[in-house]
Amino acid sequence: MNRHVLAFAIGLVFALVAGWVVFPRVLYSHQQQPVDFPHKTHAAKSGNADCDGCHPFNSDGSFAGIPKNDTCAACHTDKLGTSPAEAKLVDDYLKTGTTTPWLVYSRQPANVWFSHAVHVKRAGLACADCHGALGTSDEKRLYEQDRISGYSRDIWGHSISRLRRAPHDGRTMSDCEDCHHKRHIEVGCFGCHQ
Amino acid sequence: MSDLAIVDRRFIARGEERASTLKFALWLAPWVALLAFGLYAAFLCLFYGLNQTNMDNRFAFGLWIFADLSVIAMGAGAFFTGFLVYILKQEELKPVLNSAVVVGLVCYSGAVGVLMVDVGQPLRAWFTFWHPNTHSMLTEVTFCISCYLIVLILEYLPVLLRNRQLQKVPSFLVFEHQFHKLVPVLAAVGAFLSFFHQGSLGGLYGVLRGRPFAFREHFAIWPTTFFLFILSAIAVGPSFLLLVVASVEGVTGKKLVEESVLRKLGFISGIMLGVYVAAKSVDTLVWLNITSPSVGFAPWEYYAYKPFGSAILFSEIVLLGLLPAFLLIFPKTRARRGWLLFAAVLTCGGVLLNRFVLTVQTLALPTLAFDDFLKYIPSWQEVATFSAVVAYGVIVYSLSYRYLPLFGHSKGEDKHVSVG
Amino acid sequence: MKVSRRDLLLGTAGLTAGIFFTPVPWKVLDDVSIWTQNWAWIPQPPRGPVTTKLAACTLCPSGCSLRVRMAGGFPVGVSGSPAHPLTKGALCPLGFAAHQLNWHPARLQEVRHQGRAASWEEARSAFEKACAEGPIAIVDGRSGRAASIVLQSFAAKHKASYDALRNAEEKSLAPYAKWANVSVSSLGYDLENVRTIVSFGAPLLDGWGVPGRFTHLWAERAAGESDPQLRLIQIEPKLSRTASGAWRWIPICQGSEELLAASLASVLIEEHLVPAQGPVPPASVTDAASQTGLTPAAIRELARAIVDRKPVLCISDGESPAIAALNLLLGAVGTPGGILPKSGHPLPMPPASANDKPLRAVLIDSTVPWEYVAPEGAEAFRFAAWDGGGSRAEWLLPAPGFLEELSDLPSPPTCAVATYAVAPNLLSTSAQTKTAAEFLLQIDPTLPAIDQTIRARCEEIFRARRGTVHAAKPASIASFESAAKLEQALRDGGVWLDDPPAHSPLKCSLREWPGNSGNRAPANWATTWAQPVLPPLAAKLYQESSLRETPQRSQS
Amino acid sequence: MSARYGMVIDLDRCTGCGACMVACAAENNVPPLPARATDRTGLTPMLVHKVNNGLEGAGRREAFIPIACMHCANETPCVSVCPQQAVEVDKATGIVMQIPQRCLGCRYCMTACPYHARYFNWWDPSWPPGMEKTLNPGVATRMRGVVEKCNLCHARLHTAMEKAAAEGKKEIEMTDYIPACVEACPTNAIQFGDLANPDDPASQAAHSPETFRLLARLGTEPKIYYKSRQPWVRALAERSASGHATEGQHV
Repeated sequence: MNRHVLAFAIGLVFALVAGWVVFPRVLYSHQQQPVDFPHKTHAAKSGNADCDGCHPFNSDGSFAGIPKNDTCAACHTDKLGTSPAEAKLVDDYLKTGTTTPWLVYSRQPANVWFSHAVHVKRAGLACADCHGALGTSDEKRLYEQDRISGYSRDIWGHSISRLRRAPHDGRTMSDCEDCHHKRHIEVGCFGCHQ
Repeated sequence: MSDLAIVDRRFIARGEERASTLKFALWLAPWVALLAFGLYAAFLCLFYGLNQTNMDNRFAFGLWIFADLSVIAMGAGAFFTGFLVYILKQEELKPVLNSAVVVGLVCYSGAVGVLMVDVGQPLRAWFTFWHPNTHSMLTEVTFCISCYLIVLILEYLPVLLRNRQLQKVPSFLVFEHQFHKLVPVLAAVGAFLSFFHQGSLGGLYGVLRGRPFAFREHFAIWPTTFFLFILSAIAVGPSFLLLVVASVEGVTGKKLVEESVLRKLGFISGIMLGVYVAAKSVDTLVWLNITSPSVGFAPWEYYAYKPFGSAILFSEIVLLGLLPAFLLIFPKTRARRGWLLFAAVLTCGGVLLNRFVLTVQTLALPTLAFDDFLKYIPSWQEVATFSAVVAYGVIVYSLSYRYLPLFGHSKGEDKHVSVG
Repeated sequence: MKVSRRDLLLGTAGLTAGIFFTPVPWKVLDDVSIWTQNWAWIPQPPRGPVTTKLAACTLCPSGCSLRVRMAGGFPVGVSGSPAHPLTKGALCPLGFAAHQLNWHPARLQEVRHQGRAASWEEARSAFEKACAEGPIAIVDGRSGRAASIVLQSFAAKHKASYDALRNAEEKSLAPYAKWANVSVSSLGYDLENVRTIVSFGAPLLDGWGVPGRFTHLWAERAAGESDPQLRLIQIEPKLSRTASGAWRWIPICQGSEELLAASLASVLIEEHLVPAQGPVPPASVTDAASQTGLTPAAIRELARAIVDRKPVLCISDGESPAIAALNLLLGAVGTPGGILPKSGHPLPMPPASANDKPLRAVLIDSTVPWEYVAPEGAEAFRFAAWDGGGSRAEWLLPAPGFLEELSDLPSPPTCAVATYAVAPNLLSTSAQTKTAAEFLLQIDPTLPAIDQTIRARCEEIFRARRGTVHAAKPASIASFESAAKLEQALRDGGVWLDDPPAHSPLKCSLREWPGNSGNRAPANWATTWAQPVLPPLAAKLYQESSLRETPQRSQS
Repeated sequence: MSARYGMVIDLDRCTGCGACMVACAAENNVPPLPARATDRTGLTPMLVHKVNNGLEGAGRREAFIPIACMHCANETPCVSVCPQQAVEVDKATGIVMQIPQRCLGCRYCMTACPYHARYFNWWDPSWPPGMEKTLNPGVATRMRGVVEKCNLCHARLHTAMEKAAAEGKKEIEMTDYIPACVEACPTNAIQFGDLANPDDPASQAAHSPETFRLLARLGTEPKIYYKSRQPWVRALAERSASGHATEGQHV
């Protein structure tokens, strides 16, 4: 009888370990950004600490997102320093005129309509409210991509169980809903879908 | 072959004489072939999408939905017999209980299988459980059917465990024995769930206010078709079970149950059918004279298109309703096996016709003044997928009959007759 | 200790039980459904800001102004520009999906000779050889453009004949041009002032003339009215969409239009409904009745209805002298609400020179390849962006596609007031494509270059000091300080519209009543298409609705 | 802000040119389907029906009835039936919206719609090579096996909302939000506006006596209104029992 329990228990433990420890490692593929970009250093050196210095709104109210090469080229016409990252940026992208293939941590799928103008200009949210310390740290983050859904890991959030998450960890639909709910904002499906 | 035969023998209960392995294999072969063909068709639909079918934007539901509705009605025998035996204590129906369970299991699992091919995005079907729309009849159907399918599997389990080999495992034996206590509960739960999804399958169409041909007055939150479907399912269930048992007797050439059991089934079917026909007639009159005209649809328009003339309404209510009801209730006709089976066939036909009218004719009829009456012929992929369900049913039932004590052991150890 | 079968069994049971207490089944279930929402093989629209540019459509002579929405350097949406004085923002159904045409499967990607890939050099040497041997003809599918000047001057210099294709609308104006001895392109219909229009089968509500021009008038003055300000009488065998929208539809037998016109004329004269002038029509009401299928009474009644509200204008579908003669009789030529010459036409074009000698070769500059059939024995050099697969051509020469060519747009046919606009090239052309003009300019660099001509024309307009430039808001020519400024305004999508014509009467001399001209106009693209090069969406929608007779439909 | 967007379509002005259909398809990234697609398997969120008065000879007349989703305001038939809330009536705009990403493709809503204004993606969408560059940003393409329909060009509504937000306004300008079909109509037969706003011209037109709605007696309160001065057209659209059903209109 004990032996049976043992056999069962072994199977159980095996499953738990596989599910909680192995699975998350297998699920996500890891990629490096094409160029290491230290936000903090740039904020300090370029002298504009606010995000919209490099991530402005377009005239029509749409959000420019990640800067195009010319924004970088404004300072990095030629190598300013000796960092290999800068060298890569200047030689591989700015000089050749190929757009830098930045990986977007918080990229939403095509069926989602997210307006920065509505959230920043009307609702008055701060960038950090959703993007966290991204802009104020020099951390070189990996870009992790879900192998099945193809989403960035930031969408699901870093805790696989989605329990005990940092305030701005995770951008799933339910995260949007929670935030709207907290602020008593009612939007139907088309509030965020297209 | 020979050692296969030996294995085969090992699984057949002691003292049961069954057809030779070869004979059984020959019997299964065509059904297996049909099943394989059907699965191929289903694969085509899943891989290339529903453009493989002849359904279209106007005929959004086709053969499959009709089949599902009919099959599930036929499967109603399972819950109703269980209900009769365990709740209403109609002990003499016990012998057919196991085959009722098998029939039910086959019908429901088959229906769910077809449904998974029918929806365009089966991988998202679970959204219904995660974001259910409580106002939708389809939600009700989905929930009840999936729950009831589990109930059926639980009910089938003990029958399965009484297989000769499986019984060798002592813990199984214990389990099965303990399980008996649960059975009446399962029967009750099954009956409850079935009432709801049989009903909501009817509600599915009764709520379509955009389709005045199908729309019906509501009682509480349910349209009349909700109740009509329950009644018709209860009526047809026993008849179908009766036909199944009779045909098994025909195929195997054995007398499996007392004639009285079949008569009993027939009688119950007849009574329920009578009630159903009465209710259906009242409902039809209300619909023709009040419901439909009130939204600007003159009833005669529905029957202006051949071959869907008023004859269809007549045969649904009288020819395939009233008539079999009489044949089944009237003792003289019920006593004659021929009449009994004939009446059972008519009963099934009537319910099939009712499901057909509701699913197909509803969509064929125009709603806008400049619509026309639409035609739809299912593609071979649709037919094949559906026939796979039939084949699957035959195979499962044959195997169950061969290796499980569906009708109890011929040396009547009644106390062991398993549960429904 | 050895592991028994039962241990494995129980182990598996534990495994299965355990897995449900991990994220695996649930996360996978969720991710798989997300996967179905973002299938990699389903294209998604480009991201990034959308800008709106003004342009002009060059698919037909109407030259409608466009508002083009651009994203990532490509057009992602087309709509009409309300600034256009004639279309008022209207477009034909094709226009709304025209931005997809450049990726049409029928798009010509390379030079093709006898169906095989070839090079521009080969094409050029072959054409030069043909020129040397002669005689050759140059066929212009869109006369009056700056490019047309190139074609014409090449023809003039190399003793080739220049032949301008005319569409049905222009053909309907040809008789007056002949009688008054002016060019067809200098005539137009003054629809804005008509009160009764008698259309002999002209598809006025179905892509006739400039989109929006007549339909707007019809919608404002006629649609659904029992007694409309603008009476449209449609004389046509079948119930076309124009006939459905008409005030009255007169169904007559196929091909009896001109006889009916003649008999109407005779009724008008004998009942003194019009001042008797010009030649007397030979037709008698009775035999007209027998051939048209109308009763004599109906014809007389129709004649009275026509002159009930003046001014009245008859419009034929294609060239028809008899119907033109009826207009003369009705006094609809050279008067308001009739056929008017465009005043101060800024774009002098030498007249087309046709010759009837058997041709050695013909160069065709046409956006609709299946429209013109090259004469037998002549080597055809056909410039086209798409291969309609229609008619024979030894050489298929890939021309720029939609929004890929800098061109200019003379006044559209049927327009009574001169207009001028420039179609900018919003998209860069691929290396393979060349316009006919570029091709000829390479052979003979002394020919006038396109932008020179455009500049010259702008200067001409600027000098004439007439008309208004319709852009975001209209600006009179006087408000421009230089021709260059004017040119810039036009290049930015402005449309120049001349002032209303000072009605210089049109002198038409007609000796006898013209006979029945057998020539029928080509029916429009929608009803008869050989192999249409339509925007896939347009083709799709005509296939998926009962709106138009498509080849598949008309069979079924 | 609680708008009720709707349309008034003047059937007398409709020449059946089909511009609205093409413009709608282009705006909403509707794919060109395989040649097998018919008027019953196609994707035509805006569909112009050709109807006639049933007479022959000189008395015969034809008319065109553009049909898109009617955005029913009362007991919206498609909303209550959807098992997983892929359809809902937007509280802020009254738009009946279909979320393809939520849809499981059971097609129950299609059987529920009396106007046949819902369309199923029988095929995966595909475009000739390169043409996907011309897809309209702001409208996600759909995948096979889901239902789609007119959603009043909500992408244009989104753009208008973003513009308003950027300018610090709470309400959008109606001039910034015009559905593609309305914009495309060469005879201005379609009026679009906020039916809840009494000052809106479209609202005034809709509530004037000469308008009518298709199958009004079903009581679903469509927000697409029609008008015509021709009695036979009204009779058709209102589906009087005499119903001049047109034969050969699905030729």
